Amino acid sequence: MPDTASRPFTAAAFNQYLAEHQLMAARCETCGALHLPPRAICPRCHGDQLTWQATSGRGRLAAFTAVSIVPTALAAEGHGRDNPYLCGIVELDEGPKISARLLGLDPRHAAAIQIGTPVQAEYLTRGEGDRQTTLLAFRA
Amino acid sequence: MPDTASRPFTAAAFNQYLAEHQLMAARCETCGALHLPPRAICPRCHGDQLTWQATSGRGRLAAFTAVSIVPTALAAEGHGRDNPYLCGIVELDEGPKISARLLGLDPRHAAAIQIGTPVQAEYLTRGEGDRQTTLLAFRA
Amino acid sequence: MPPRATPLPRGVAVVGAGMSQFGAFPDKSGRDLFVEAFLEMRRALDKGFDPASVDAVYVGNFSSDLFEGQAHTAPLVTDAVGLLPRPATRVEDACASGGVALRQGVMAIASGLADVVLVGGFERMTKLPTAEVTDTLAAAGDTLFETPAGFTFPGFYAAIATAYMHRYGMTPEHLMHVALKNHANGALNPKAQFNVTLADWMRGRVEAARKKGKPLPAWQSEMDFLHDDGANPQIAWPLRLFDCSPITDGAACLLLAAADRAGEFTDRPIHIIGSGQASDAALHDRDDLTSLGAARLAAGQAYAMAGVTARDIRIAEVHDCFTIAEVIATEDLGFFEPGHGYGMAEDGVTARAGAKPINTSGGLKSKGHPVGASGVAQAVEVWKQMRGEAGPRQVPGDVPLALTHNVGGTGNTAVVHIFERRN
Amino acid sequence: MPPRATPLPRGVAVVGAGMSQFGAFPDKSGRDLFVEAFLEMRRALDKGFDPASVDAVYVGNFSSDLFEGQAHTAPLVTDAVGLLPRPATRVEDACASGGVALRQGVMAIASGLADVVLVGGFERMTKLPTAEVTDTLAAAGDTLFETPAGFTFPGFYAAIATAYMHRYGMTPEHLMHVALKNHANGALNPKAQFNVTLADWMRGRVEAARKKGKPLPAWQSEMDFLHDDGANPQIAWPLRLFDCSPITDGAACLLLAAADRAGEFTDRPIHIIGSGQASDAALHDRDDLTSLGAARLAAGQAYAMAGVTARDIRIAEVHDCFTIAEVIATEDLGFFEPGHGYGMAEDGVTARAGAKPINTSGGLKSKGHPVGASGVAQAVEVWKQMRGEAGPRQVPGDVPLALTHNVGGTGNTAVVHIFERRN
Ligand SMILES: [Zn+2]
Ligand SMILES: [Zn+2]
Repeated sequence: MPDTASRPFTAAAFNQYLAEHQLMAARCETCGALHLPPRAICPRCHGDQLTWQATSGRGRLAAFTAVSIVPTALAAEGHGRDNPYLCGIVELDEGPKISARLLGLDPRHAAAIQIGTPVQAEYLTRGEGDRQTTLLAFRA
Repeated sequence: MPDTASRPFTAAAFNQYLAEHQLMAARCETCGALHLPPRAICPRCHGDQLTWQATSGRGRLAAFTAVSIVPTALAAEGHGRDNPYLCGIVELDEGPKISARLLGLDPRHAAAIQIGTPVQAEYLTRGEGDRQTTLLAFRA
Repeated sequence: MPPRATPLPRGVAVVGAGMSQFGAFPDKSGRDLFVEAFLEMRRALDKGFDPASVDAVYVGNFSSDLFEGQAHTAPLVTDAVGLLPRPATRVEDACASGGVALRQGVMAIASGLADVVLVGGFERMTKLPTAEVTDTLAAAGDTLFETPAGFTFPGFYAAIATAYMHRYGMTPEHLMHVALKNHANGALNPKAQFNVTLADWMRGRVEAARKKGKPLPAWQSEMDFLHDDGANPQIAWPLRLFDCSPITDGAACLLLAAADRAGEFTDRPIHIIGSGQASDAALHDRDDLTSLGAARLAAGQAYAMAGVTARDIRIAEVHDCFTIAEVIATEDLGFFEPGHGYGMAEDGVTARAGAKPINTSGGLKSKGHPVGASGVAQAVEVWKQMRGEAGPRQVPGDVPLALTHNVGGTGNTAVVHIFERRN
Repeated sequence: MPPRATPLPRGVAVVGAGMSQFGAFPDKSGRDLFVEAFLEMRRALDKGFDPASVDAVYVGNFSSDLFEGQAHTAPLVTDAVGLLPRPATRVEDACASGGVALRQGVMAIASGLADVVLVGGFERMTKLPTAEVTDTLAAAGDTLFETPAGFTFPGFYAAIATAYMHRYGMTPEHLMHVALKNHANGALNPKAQFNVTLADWMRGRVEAARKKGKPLPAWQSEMDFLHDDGANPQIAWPLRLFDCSPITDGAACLLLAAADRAGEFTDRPIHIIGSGQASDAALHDRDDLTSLGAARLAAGQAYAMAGVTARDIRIAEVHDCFTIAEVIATEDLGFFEPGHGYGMAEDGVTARAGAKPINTSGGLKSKGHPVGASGVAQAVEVWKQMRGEAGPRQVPGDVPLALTHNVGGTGNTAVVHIFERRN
């Protein structure tokens, strides 16, 4: 069962859930809207009473790209002109969309990738010790 | 003789003069004001015709400090809580004031340093090759 | 801010404009570029310049912090142009910083706290290696929830392009025609970073190969060149190098005056009759990935304030940080229906001699994109075109109404201004 | 901008105010702090909050770029508080960013383009190690001509202190009394980073030594403590640790409304009747190193606009980033003659119960100095004091007129506001 008790609606708490391999959204108790990434104030009804809610982690590809000119963090993972990576926006079955790395598709044949492709959340671990972080990914 | 011909009135040109061990000011051809650091537009008369002019490099201490909590660049030179360094503002005999490192005074006995102390320009070289820079200093 | 169908309480006009050379200038700092733009503006003022007339300075800059390690740039550049002790304020909304600085200048005059305002923008970008520029530009996105996914700035717009292609059937070839058109314009702009047509560029590459004794490229046309993975490599699929604006050093300046004082500076002022600005969420948090909602809202505000429609606008400088951005901009501004903008470059509609000339300056694509300067430089182009001073790139006929469209991030900020020439 | 002895063309009032806890919060981002300040403000609004009423958002932030790697923060925090698609503009003038954001909010309303504006400021500073914070703060100085000399931010103000000591005979002991006074105030401010008097602090140190079985400090008084090189080390001579404001995470928010609409939000608005801003050169380029010329000019503008004098001001929040800065501020504002400010803390004149209470909040020194938030948080304190809501630190008697003084860099920017309570 997800811990919906006391974690604040911050990136730090969201990332802690990712480290626990949970993709958690924030549900507005006032209007019922589901927010992913989480928020402390509901932009729909402006309420500030929210609860954490687990998502299915299932969704469909809404937009994507294969990146060849890469930022330093991805260069450190070995990506670059000859080794592009995929990232994109996934629309969850529950409705909200989120940005994430994409796995299980070929970044060298981006033209063959279809918007609407079903995907499932995965969790990528980067770094070690105090500097370890967990990144959200989706696999086709 | 200083080259007063064609260098632009930029920090890059000023620093190039420092690398040549010259402390150069910009003289406004319209109103005669002397500017150090150099400027491309005279703030007194708003003229944009200036010439480079060598200074004596002689001046007096106008304000100073001994720094114990140091920036990374000075930490790399070995400075820190147990090894403070001195910097300050020097008023040149020609009138303008400039910020610089201070040498020949004891940073551990800053209370004994007198404002008005005569000083003379020196040039400190830092780094190597392409990354070599020359810093302005004044010695008491 | 809902559209207010009322004009500004106090008229505001552009009375002078100038820009630095755009390009890569290793020996110039951001403030050196600002001085260059200011001097160009000052020298071109119709009735000369009285520094005492200036009441305030607004400076658009994205991140001198990250690009040059220099914050608090507004008083520094104000000092460099001899305008201390005027209040000097830096405004930042990523790539929309320049346009938002212009809007603050308009507000300062409308508020009555100032009569004459210097608005400038600058960015000194080429000092950093490309990977760090990529990191820095990505800082305009959401670094908590977007960039950890690996989105670079080209990556964001590439994703927008995939959504647009999927919905409307656009192909990467349509985008290539946007680049072709903007390079054709930039070739006529002596201030542009790429002051060459694509054909010129290709000739240069062939010549270089010939000199080095290397095999000569077999391009038969610009489209051949643009399809060549070596000459025009993928940056973030489907965007290639020539879909992306370059990394640029540059600055631009405008002098604004209350309309009732414009005559002290020029007999041919350009009036600012519409201003709009709006904001939007992270890209993933939007219902529609094929339009920038903030740009639609900002345009709606500006049109309402000006009392004009998209049809009335003779020319526009739009924020083509990427070719796809120009396509979407022309739809968001109401020039073309959604899904109809992508063919307009190929069809010549947005060409200099077309029905709706877009980015006569060469746009960010060819003129260059020194981020914080771009929104101001757009107004410099409009100023020249409206006054008939654009030289070989002057559009045919009269330009009584023009528009600038400046976007920050992926449309997290958008700012639109409408300009009118009355004589 | 010459002083204009005319009131704003359209009245502007503060109708709500709030701030986050100030301190070090490793699990909060800048936008989390902003949300905290916003919610505090929203919950405290006398007549509740209608989000639809807000027309624009101004955000003061010094360098989220360098502190958090995040630029383009204005739309991000606007999204976080649910106020998209309002135009959202970041304003940066180093440590004066918050005060300058407030001024832009005032101008937006005075211009008629907005009726209601959210003004916020934030900084998330404690993520970086101290050496990098030192580098980042130094980026508010001139990185071409000042910081290469080795000037840190405390170093700049230390140099100012040496010039002031030389000219007027002040000693470091006089500055210690400023710290003592501001900690006495901060001890009564539950939002302060250092919510303790120096005596409390010393007791804590003694207790800690006792628990660890270490030799107990022999301090007989606060002045003993402040002279102890171990407890109060030199940072940049003559400034020690307790002469310097801390590194702080925090945010603050104000809701502004056109005076004619203030009644929708509260029956007890605080009117902004004076606003001034000015700029200055690098420290070495000034004739006088013992006064901040920009602060004198900004104050002159604000007094002229408000039609009041320094004598009329009941309390002031001034920019005490360092103890010497408070001394000089009180002279620049005209509260004391040049060279007469340094004894006022020791003499009790600037104490909460004194003739001219300064920094009743604890000031930047004790409340904390999240750079971009500080100028906004000064107005939050003034709001509370003027409405009689400052709790145990409430100054005696009525506070009909108050002033805030916010400085960027070494006085490269200064911004002053004057507030009036009319009922
Ligand atoms: Zn809700
Ligand atoms: Zn001159």
